[in-house]
Amino acid sequence: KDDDGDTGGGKGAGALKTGDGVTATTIPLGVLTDMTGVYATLGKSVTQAQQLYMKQLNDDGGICGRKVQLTIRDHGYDPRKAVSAYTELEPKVLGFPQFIGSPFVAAQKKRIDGTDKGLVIPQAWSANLLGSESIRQIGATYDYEMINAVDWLVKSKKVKSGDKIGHVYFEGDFGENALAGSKYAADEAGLEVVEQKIKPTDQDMTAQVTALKKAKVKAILISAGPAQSASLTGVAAAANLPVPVVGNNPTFAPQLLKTQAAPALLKNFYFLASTLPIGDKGSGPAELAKTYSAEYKGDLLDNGIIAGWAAADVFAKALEGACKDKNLTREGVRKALLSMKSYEEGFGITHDFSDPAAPSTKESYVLRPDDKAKGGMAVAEKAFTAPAVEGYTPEG
Amino acid sequence: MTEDAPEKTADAPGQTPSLEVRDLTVRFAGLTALDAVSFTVAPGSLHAVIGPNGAGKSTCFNVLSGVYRASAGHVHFGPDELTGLPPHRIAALGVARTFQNIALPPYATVADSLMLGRHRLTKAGFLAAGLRLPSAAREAERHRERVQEIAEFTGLERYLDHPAAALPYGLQKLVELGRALCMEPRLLLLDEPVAGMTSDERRRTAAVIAGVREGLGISVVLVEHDMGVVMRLADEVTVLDFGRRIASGPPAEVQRDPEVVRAYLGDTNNSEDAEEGVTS
Amino acid sequence: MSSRIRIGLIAAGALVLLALPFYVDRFWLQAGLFAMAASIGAIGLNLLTGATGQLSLGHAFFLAVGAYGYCALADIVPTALAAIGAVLVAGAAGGLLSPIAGRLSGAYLGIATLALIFIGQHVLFNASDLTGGYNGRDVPALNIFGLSFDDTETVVLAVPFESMEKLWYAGLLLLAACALFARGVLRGRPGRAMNAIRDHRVAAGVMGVPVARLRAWVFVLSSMYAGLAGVLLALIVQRTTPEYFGFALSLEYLAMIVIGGLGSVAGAVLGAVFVSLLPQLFDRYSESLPLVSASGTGGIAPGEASSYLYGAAVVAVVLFLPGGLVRLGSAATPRALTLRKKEPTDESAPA
Amino acid sequence: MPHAALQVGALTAGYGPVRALREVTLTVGDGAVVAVLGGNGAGKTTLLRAISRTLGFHGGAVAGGEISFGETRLDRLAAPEVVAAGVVQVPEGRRVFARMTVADNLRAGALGAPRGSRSVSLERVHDLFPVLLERAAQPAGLLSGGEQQMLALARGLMAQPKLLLLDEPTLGLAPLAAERIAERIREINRQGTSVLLVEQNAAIALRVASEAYVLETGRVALSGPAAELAASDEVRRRYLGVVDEDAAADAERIADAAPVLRRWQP
Amino acid sequence: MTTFFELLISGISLGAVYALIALGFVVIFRATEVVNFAHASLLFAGGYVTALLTDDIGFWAALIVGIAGAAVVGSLVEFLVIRRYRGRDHSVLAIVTIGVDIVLLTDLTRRIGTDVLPLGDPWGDKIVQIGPLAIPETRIAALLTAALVIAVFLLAFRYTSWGVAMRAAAEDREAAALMGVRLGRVSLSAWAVAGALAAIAALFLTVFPTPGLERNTSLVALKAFPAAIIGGLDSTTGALAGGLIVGVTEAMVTGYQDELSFLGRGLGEVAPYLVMLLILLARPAGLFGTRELTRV
Ligand SMILES: Nc1ncnc2c1ncn2[C@@H]1O[C@H](COP(=O)(O)OP(=O)(O)OP(=O)(O)O)[C@@H](O)[C@H]1O
Ligand SMILES: Nc1ncnc2c1ncn2[C@@H]1O[C@H](COP(=O)(O)OP(=O)(O)OP(=O)(O)O)[C@@H](O)[C@H]1O
Ligand SMILES: [Mg+2]
Ligand SMILES: [Mg+2]
Repeated sequence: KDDDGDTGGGKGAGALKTGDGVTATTIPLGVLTDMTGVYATLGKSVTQAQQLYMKQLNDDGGICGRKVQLTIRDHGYDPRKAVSAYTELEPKVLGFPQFIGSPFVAAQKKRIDGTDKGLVIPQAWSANLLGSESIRQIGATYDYEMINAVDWLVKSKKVKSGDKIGHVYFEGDFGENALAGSKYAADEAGLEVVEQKIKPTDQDMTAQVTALKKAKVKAILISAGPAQSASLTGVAAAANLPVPVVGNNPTFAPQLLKTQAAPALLKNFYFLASTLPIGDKGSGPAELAKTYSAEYKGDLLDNGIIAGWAAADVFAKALEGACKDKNLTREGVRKALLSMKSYEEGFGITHDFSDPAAPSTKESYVLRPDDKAKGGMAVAEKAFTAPAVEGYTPEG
Repeated sequence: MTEDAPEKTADAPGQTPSLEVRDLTVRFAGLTALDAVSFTVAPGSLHAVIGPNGAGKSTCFNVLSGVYRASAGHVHFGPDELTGLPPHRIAALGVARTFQNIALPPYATVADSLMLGRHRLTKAGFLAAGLRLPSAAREAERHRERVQEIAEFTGLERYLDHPAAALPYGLQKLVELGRALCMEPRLLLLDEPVAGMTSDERRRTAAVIAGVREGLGISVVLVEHDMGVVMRLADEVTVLDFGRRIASGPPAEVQRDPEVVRAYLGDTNNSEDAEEGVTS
Repeated sequence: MSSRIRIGLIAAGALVLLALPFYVDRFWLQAGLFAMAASIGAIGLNLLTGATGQLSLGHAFFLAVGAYGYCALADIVPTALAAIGAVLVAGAAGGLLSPIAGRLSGAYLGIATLALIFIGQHVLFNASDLTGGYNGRDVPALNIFGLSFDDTETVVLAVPFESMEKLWYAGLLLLAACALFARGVLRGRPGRAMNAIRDHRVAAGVMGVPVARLRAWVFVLSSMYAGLAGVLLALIVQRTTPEYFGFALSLEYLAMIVIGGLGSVAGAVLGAVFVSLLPQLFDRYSESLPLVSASGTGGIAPGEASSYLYGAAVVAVVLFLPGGLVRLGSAATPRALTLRKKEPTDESAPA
Repeated sequence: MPHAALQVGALTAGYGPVRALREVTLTVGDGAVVAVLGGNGAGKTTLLRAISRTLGFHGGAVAGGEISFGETRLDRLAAPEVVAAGVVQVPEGRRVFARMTVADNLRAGALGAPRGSRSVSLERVHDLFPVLLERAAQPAGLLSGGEQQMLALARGLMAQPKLLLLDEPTLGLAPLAAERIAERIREINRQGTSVLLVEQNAAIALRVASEAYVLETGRVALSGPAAELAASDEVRRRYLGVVDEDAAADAERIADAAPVLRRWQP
Repeated sequence: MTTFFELLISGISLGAVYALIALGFVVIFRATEVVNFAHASLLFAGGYVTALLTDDIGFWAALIVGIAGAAVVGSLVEFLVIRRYRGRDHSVLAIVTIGVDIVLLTDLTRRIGTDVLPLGDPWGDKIVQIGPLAIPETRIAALLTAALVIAVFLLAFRYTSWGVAMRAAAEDREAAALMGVRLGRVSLSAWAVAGALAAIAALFLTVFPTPGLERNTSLVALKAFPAAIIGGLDSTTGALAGGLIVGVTEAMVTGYQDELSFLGRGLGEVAPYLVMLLILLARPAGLFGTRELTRV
């Protein structure tokens, strides 16, 4: 019986210190994804992107003369499966470039920080995961996105001090973390937030819109799923409440542009993200889009691809760093990542990983649906950081 | 967790009290099943209640055993008022019954059905049974012996480990009787106990019922359409028709009562029916 | 199978179970522990649904009460007491439901209890300061007389014992105790009364069984089992999250008892093991299944394959083993008798 | 209606290991009324189940022999097809649809019958059992035992059978009602329906029937014209309960043999 | 005040959709006394077929095919699974349907993948203005359809031989067989019908205001449970009433979330269950359900 210990791998390659499953030939990494559950949309893109990245990486000779090897477990967003999958892979892998479902990451936080200490990159941007050396998100957390969103609404004259803005959000960390941001920013800007909490089973936003209409909101923030944002935008338009709808992270999917809601979305919907959209002309996205489509023909392009790719890239960079420091262990990888102060993955944002307590960036782009662009998204305003973020400390 | 320790076990057999039914009335949406019916069952006697189908006999039993609520009237069993008590409280007073339409758990063995009859006489609650306290074990042992006795008495010993549903109708009737006896009742209500038996089976069952009365000296109320059995066993007969009492008295009289003949027996064949099942 | 052989088998099985932590790794122990927790919960549900005929879809709620109750109580009392307290709280929660549990039955009770889940989850999400809201709560490690069930290594016979290893034995102990208790209940006086209620409510009442009260008590008892299962689960996962205690979980428990065998303890355990291990096995080995392509290579993902198989298995077992897995072994309790067994032979038919 | 007789040849049937019927052979001539007597567990119900092909519902099966009604081999059909062939059973223990109204129970009975004739047969059963008209709207489960028995019988008649299988039709009926049933059976029979009558009330059965069979533990023990059987001592004693001396003595013995139950000392 | 009416309207129209789903449960329950957990996946199947074909053969044709398709799926479930079950315990059959549901859902979600499929209905996002109130045409259509379909079934159950046979079979299979009821056909037809109903429900569940059929659509079918129970599991009228009650409760509670925030937010989904509990306390068999009879 192996005791999750530093026994794996020999002391090969000079004084290179290895462990945690790293052998003379391979660096095993774990991927805990959801390809059959509620986040299947995200999971598929992220995973495929990461597989693509690692394939290229290995073709170029891998890292430290070793091939990187992904072991994938699909937990279908079932907590018990997720926990089991982590328990199964943890002893065998150096770290996790993907772990979908922040509740599950949170569930393992204790073990990750306490005993395992392997680098985990969650595909979830909730601030309650901040503050750990081993759990590192890439990009702004939900709350920062919403702060930026509010700031943008104000400075683009869509709302003014004294106005009300609505915020429709999912029960759970995604929505409620986003709400924390919007509330903070609203206070700063002298706005009032009208809350509408929903569950994934609420797919008809009529009642919510009615309530917001009653409250005379001037803009609506939404932190929910694509179906909800489509319904919300559609109903708002139909119920002549022609206000801007601003969403963040997974609230938009290009598929929506094929539905009834398309016109409304094109007209009123905005979207905050801390990367360029996949459809952007910029070199990074364009190239990725090309190679990805070449690999997975017919698969839709969405921002999950970028997220996955970026995570893989960051992990790889950290591995290289660790390799340089002759310390290809979990500890080494962590250290290497902490030393990455200005990392630019080619998606338009510079990240700083030196402070585990802060997100790697506080910047966001404002995007808009665009039925011509790949991935259905185009930049409406380039990356910026709301002044308000300075005073803000995420509750973690 | 002695969730259902029997409420009242002040029923040392022997001083069987008398059963008083006073102006018992039961109404259902649209019809009156029992209309101010009164009769008294003397301690240790066998009282037959007969009458046409739908006369209200089973309804009467349902009230006596707490399954139905009476719309009016009273039932006294010695000092206790039965009307308004829930079934299990009435059972705790020593009132047992059988059902006209067999009501046995289909897959439970006959032995288990009989042991269920001991429920009110035993105490083991969740804790005792769960922790297998010796007291519970001893209790179970003692009562299994008694069940064996009663099985032999009713002639069921051969079927103790058969599931009830696999037994023919007549035997199932007998199991019901046995289960009622296992309650060590002071008052026994039998709803058509010999229905669906051949006449010598009827005779045997009749013998059992007689034996119960002699052996235990308890009161029995008998609903039965087999006049032979009624004539042989009953000390007193009450006749119902459309929920009203149309006659009562010793069997021989009642059988001659023209009302009864008209409403129930029909003159064509009562002699023949009377023959049925008569012995000794 | 003769009782001697049977005892022999049981002893052997026990030995294997006791030895396992020295040989298998954390994943398997954890899987095993999940199965144990499930077994305890399933036994509880089988007392209610199998033996008393009271369909319940709200089991997940009581699991949640147990799990969160433990976390909450651990703030104020020693963890050992907290565990006991949590079980009692779960029982109390069941008791609060007795007006419904006592009166309803069948599908109506089933779906009425379904309400508990949604209400429960709502509370879990919103009563943040007690439940930690969407974040859930860290589960303080159980600590009995200085022996702490956390991840601090205690080396036993050159094998480092972490939480899973220690919990393993605790789990075994609890499961054995719960199973024996339930078996006693089922074979004893309460069990007979419960079956009577299931088979013929009115007759049961007339036989002296206080129907409503007994139903309520059984509901309490099964809730306590669920509570205990919840505590154990919490200790295994070391974190409670609201999502987990949902509709799906309740259905899982229902599936367990039906697959294992309604109304019998052995059935509950078999079913629990079946239902909680199968998906994990499928997940772990699904790459090696035919016509399955590893996650993310398109085609049928392992996750999908495993849920296909799981669903099919559920159907197959129920269809082809009516009466459940217990039929396989002779572990059937007398209560699981069918008409097939023990019929009168024709000699015994009366003349 | 086409002439048809029920032929049961060397029928063997049982439930799992239990042999409930062995080599039973019996005939119900067209337009005849045949009675089957027998003690508990003799196999009477099993016989009817075998004819109606409902043994399967009880984990039983036909092991051998054949059953034919006119040209049709019943033992090759499924239960509903047997009904379609004109063989209708009124099962033991009523089995009325408790939650359906009396009226709907009767409609259910007519499902097997040709559509047009329903109103006719409805009238017939109503003047046969007036109580069913009064209670038309009441859930059948709330009827009294005997009323349910009447309903069960009426439901069977609604199908306008060529052959009617009756399993203890007078069970739980008041003497008067039982008498009326007996008359009605004759009447139905006069109208051209053959009847196979399983009955504990041998007095009535033998009076109604033209032929009779006596089953004992699954075998045909006696058979012949009803009148002859009614005359035989065996039948008189065991099924008619008519007492001659030795029978009385015998009965005495039974009574004594029956152990007395002593009080239970807790 | 207009807010109230707007909420009322949106509640009723949403409720109509729930009613349609609930009716599916009711049909199966009445015919077989089985609580059908696979109904969600039947619904999903119908919607999926419709969505696939709508572009090629036009909406109405696609809808017909979808309905037929779901009916076929339903029949298959009955024929391949339900019919094979030899036991008599209905709660066990319910578990079988859970298994079926898992398989069907897995397959359908796999096919749908990450897509959001519009059904290409003629109503689009058109709105009917009644004074200050705006009602989507889709929902008016839903309400009418629900009322119509439910009326039809009410009559069918009461007055057709099919209905009688179905109820008889549900209560006592053997006795029904003795009446000449072909048990197989009856339950087959019931499942086919349930499938068809599910497909219709799927349509109204996925048109405006919701963007289209997607993998989470089936979750919504859960809400039909309280609807069916509130009305009474064996009552068609109940399905309508229950559906409307659930819809309105949900809309109201959501709309007045601010006023109710002390109960915690997002109560919209929970409220129907609370209502259900209250109703069950008063009427253990739902509003229109038949109480179990205790006659011995
Ligand atoms: N729960 C009930 N609801 C409505 N009517 C009922 C109910 N119970 C009994 N009845 C009616 O009350 C009348 C008396 O029924 P009861 O069962 O007492 O008759 P009975 O004397 O037992 O007849 P039988 O000899 O046929 O058993 C019957 O007409 C029956 O329809
Ligand atoms: N479902 C069953 N499973 C097993 N054995 C059965 C089953 N039904 C009946 N038997 C057995 O078959 C034999 C015949 O039973 P059957 O019911 O035919 O007798 P019967 O003549 O109808 O008796 P009764 O007059 O009491 O109705 C009996 O020994 C009985 O134990
Ligand atoms: Mg009666
Ligand atoms: Mg019989």
